[in-house]
Amino acid sequence: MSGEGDANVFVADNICFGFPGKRSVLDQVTFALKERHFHVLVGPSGAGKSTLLKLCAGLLNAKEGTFLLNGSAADCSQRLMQSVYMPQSDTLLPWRTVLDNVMLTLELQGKQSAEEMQERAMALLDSFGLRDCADAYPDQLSGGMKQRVMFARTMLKNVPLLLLDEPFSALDSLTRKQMQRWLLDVWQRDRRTVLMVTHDIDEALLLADTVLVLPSEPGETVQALEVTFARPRSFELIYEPAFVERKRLLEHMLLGGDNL
Amino acid sequence: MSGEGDANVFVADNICFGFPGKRSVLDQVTFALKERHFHVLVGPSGAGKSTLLKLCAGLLNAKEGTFLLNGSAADCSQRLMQSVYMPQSDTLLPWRTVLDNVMLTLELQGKQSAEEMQERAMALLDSFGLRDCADAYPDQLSGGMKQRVMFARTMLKNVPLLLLDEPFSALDSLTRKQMQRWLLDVWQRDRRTVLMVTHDIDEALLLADTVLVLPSEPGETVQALEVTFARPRSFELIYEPAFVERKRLLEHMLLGGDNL
Amino acid sequence: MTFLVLLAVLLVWELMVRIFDIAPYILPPPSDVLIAMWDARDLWGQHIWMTWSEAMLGLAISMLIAFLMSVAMLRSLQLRKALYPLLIVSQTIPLIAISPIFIIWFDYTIWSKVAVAVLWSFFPIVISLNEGFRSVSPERREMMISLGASRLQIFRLLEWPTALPSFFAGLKMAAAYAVIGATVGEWLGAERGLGFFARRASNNMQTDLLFASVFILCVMGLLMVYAVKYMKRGFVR
Amino acid sequence: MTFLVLLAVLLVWELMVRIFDIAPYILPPPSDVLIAMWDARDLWGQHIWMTWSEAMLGLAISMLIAFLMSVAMLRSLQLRKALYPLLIVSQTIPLIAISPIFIIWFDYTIWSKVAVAVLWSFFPIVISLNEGFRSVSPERREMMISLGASRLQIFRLLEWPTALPSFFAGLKMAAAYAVIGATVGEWLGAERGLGFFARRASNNMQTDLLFASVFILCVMGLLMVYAVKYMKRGFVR
Amino acid sequence: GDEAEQKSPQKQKQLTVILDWYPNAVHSFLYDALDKGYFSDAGLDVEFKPPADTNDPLKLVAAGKVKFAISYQNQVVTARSEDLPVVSVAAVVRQPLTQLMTADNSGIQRPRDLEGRKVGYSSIELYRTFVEAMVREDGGDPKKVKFIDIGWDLIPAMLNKKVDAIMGGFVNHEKPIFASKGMNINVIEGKNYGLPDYYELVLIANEDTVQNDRATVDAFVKAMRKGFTDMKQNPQKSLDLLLTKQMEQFPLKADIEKQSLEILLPKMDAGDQPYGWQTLQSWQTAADWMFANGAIKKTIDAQKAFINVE
Ligand SMILES: Nc1ncnc2c1ncn2[C@@H]1O[C@H](COP(=O)(O)OP(=O)(O)OP(=O)(O)O)[C@@H](O)[C@H]1O
Ligand SMILES: Nc1ncnc2c1ncn2[C@@H]1O[C@H](COP(=O)(O)OP(=O)(O)OP(=O)(O)O)[C@@H](O)[C@H]1O
Ligand SMILES: [Mg+2]
Ligand SMILES: [Mg+2]
Repeated sequence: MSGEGDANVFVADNICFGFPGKRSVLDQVTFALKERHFHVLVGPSGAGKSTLLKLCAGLLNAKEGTFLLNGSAADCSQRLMQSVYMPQSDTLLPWRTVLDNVMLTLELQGKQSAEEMQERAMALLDSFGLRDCADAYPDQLSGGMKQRVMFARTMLKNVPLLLLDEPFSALDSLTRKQMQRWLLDVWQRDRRTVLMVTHDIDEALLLADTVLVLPSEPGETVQALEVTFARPRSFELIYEPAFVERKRLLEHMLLGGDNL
Repeated sequence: MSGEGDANVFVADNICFGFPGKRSVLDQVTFALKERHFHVLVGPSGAGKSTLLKLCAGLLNAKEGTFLLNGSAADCSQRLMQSVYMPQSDTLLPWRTVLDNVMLTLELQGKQSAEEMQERAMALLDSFGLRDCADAYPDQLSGGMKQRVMFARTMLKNVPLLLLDEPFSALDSLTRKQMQRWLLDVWQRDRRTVLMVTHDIDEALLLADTVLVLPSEPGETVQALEVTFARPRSFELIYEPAFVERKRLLEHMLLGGDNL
Repeated sequence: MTFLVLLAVLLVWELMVRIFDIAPYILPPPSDVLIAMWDARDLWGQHIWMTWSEAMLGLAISMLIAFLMSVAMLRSLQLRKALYPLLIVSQTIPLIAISPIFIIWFDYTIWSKVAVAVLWSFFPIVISLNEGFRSVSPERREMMISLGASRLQIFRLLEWPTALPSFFAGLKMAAAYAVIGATVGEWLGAERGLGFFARRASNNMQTDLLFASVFILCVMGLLMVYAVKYMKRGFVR
Repeated sequence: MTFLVLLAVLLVWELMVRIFDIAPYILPPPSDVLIAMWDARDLWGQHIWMTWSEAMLGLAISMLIAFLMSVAMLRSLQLRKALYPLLIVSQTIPLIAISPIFIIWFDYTIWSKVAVAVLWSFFPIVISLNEGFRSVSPERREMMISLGASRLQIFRLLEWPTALPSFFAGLKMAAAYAVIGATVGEWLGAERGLGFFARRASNNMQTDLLFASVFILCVMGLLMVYAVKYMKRGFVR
Repeated sequence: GDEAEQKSPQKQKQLTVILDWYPNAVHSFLYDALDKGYFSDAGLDVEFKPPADTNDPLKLVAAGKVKFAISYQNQVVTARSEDLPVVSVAAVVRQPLTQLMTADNSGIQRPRDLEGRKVGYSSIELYRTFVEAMVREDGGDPKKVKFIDIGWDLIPAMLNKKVDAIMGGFVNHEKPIFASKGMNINVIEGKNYGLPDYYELVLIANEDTVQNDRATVDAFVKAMRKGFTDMKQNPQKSLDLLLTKQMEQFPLKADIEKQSLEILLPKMDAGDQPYGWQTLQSWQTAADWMFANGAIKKTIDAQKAFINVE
């Protein structure tokens, strides 16, 4: 985890944001994403994690502060171009089959022929274990499968920054583990910069190079916890004392030092 | 965890179920719930956990097999009377305030005066840390708070068997831990029999006396894992080697011996 | 806003009539209409009151009928399948065929006009209410059952509140239809009402008076629709 | 099912007429109506074709207008606020006031009837479509934007498909209204069509023929509504 | 004798009369009679009602729902041929009011000029039959005339030259209105081209009423007659009465109604005979003509279609 990979590819500098007519949600949020690193964002519910991701994605405009992409300020449209955001809720289009839902990304780019698109989408579905349900409609899928399809759709946008809002929250532990492993595999292959929200501490520590802790009260600083376990990581890692120790540390950071 | 508390208060005996026009979901499912014990049901997504809970709650009729309540066969209406089911999804009524949503349970019983109901509901909200948002509407709450309100509403039905379908799945880890702790507290106070579905292995082991593992394929047997850590349990438990060992065992049961 | 838009429409109309020199017996300029309206100021009261009463009674009865029908349709799929074609048929029967029946049943009383208003306005309410009832989530229903709710309680506490926004959406349409329905009903023989007035004005080619009654009808329709909108605020969050 | 229900209604009607000895010039028994319909079998073709054409053209134009209006209302809150009162007003204007204008614009061609059919049928489509467009979830929109969708793509791939079920719900109502609208339109001047025929039969005291044309109108309305339902299956999952 | 018996107000017989149209000049004598108490003197508590847009009045009389209605001789013939039990008890207007109207400057002077032109008529098939017969009588080819049923918008259709002639307008109502809008109208009278000189408006009752409640029919027609006599003597007074009464509901135009009444009076007056007197010849001619021209499918017994009140 050193060398060229350590450059700050994306920086949020003193970002402030509040919804109209509401008190501030994010206040002077500052953090940096390192190139090709896996970042996990944790924080209490309502802390503004989703809001922060939308800001990074260029879907919202920060009230104050700047975003830097590769060192230069990036406005909304630049951020939109260079990143992809996967929302927290179910955003599959119910009138499209799984294959068509995944192909949506390619359709929107509109550079490829139908066959090419289909091929690429099928290949991805395959690696997600979704080949069999390519022709199914979303309402025929379990919550877990839906999330996987959404994930596939997002991955197809070929951008350096992935912003994932709790992609695995609807998965059962089995599939979740498979997906975590798969994500690690894929990510290790092309190493895009990832900022992912999760509520699962095991997941955070298993996947992350850096865990960012968003404070519950706007104004406090974002804390970062480096996770230096060697990659590739095995799932047995979570049973090791070093991991358990990190977990205790992170949970205490999250709970603000107070042990409940 | 011994003595009178070990009687089988609720038994599912060879339960079979399938939705009309679909292949069987549950096949010959057999398990027993011990009086005043905390049971956690885990299993892959789509295994039929929610369906099983609805069957136990008397919301669905088993195709084959019988349910026994305190040793005698219990039909749907008897199960409905003696248990309460809390669905997986958001079932708050958006046009009612938090207080009114919680009071719904008491209203449906219809035995109390409005003041009494209000008092009881407020007391419960208080112990859930929801006093401040008693007059808020569900759409003004975070996902976590919603789940807590739903939980409160369910708890107010005074029956011996609680059937909880992933009550904490929408909570962030902080609130989740608070809620787990709170649930343990409440449960230790009145010790109702609980059958709760979860995807979180830590949560399962922390809360349960018995973890039931529902197999992914209908027909295989439901495995039970006794969890014998002393109560009251501290949250530091999860960092202890004995706990980590149990966790490894349970995860391997879930994954069917295959370590991914 | 509404007021400004309508004002703008009147202005454009006035200009169009003057620029293209449209004959006043076809489309009088709004200024003429307003003058005619003012000249006949003593007359409007009774006509407005009559049409208003017909429309309101019609709307009330429509709500009742629509409520009963859609509850029946909610309770039984068979009934829904049976009632649905009758609903459509009720909307494709020309008044000319049933007007003698209405008069025989309701005589020359207000009720024959109310009946027409009902015929015109109950349909959108049934359709919307039916859709509203069908949007109740099965999970919520399960929750209610498990908490021990009776069928009536499920209706009162879950199904009805869920359908309420749809109900108001249908009611808004129905409010407009009740007004025009009452007006048309007045052609069944009436001595009062804005439809009666409009028809007489038309027959006597007093186009300014005709449009004066049309203005009032439009305002009445708008008021009713906005009243429903306002009412909705009190009921639906 | 529909067929059985209608058959049952006809049977009850026949019995009622016979039991209560209702005069055939008020309400003829269905048997008489069917006989009259059969006797006039050579006449129906042209009238059905005419009314059918008017209704279909009206419905097509209604869809177009409703589409344009609701897209405009989707794009701009200002426009929605401006158009909404005009929509309501359009439904409260009695035909009697605008029929001379329609005749001047469209003469006695098919288009004056089509115009009336449009006036009657575009309203429910606009209302439903508008509601459909407003039900697009913000998360889906964000997802589309983040995946790089243009405004047009968002409309084509997200907003329009989301609104489609509502569109068809509105279209179903509109289909019934287009038929009755065309019929009423024929009273503005026509030499053909079921509305024309009904009025003619009524003036000739041929109540059985009047109801024969009503039967055909009802069947036409039902066919159109069921056609919409069937079409919907092809478009909406 | 009858009258004296029925004078006590307790025994007033309530009855509804449906007019042929909203109250206008032609009804002046009825309101006159009402105002002067001729009906209540005869023991009748009369209420006048405007009609529905259709032929509902005829049907309602036939169904026994109302006692009397003002209808049209032709419609009575049609109704009787369709077995509706209605009988005419008085001729209210003795000559046709519905006449073929063309614009003065249209160049149409006689029926055959209509060849190749557009004739609008008001939904009543008989009007079309009338015009066809007139054209034929005048040596033209009715097939070359283009007919359009123009519903209720007769005047706008003419004013905007959407049609070249209209059939269905009344000489006492539409004609003065045309004049007031600045259009001079040429009226081509049907009787000059072979049409029967029928009664435009008649008072009708149910067959049952005529047979079993003749006293009421007689009482009503006699009271009506008194009203007509008064109106004939002082038309302006009768008209003013009507206009003031109508003022509460709808402001009729006095000048139009005045012209209307002037045209109507000679067409209502039965001359030597009592007002409302009908002749078998008129009914026979109308029925024969209609049957011959296909306006009714089966002929009627003209004798049974009317009665006269002495
Ligand atoms: N569209 C919106 N309009 C107004 N307020 C909003 C909107 N979206 C979110 N909020 C508010 O902003 C705050 C942050 O919300 P956000 O969804 O970003 O939290 P989160 O950390 O993602 O929570 P969770 O873990 O539950 O997903 C909350 O208080 C929420 O109520
Ligand atoms: N109402 C229904 N009609 C038809 N099939 C259903 C219905 N509800 C559930 N199923 C099917 O039954 C199976 C079991 O569903 P169930 O919801 O019980 O699974 P689960 O174990 O609770 O999954 P999860 O962990 O995702 O909640 C699934 O294959 C599902 O598709
Ligand atoms: Mg979030
Ligand atoms: Mg489930």
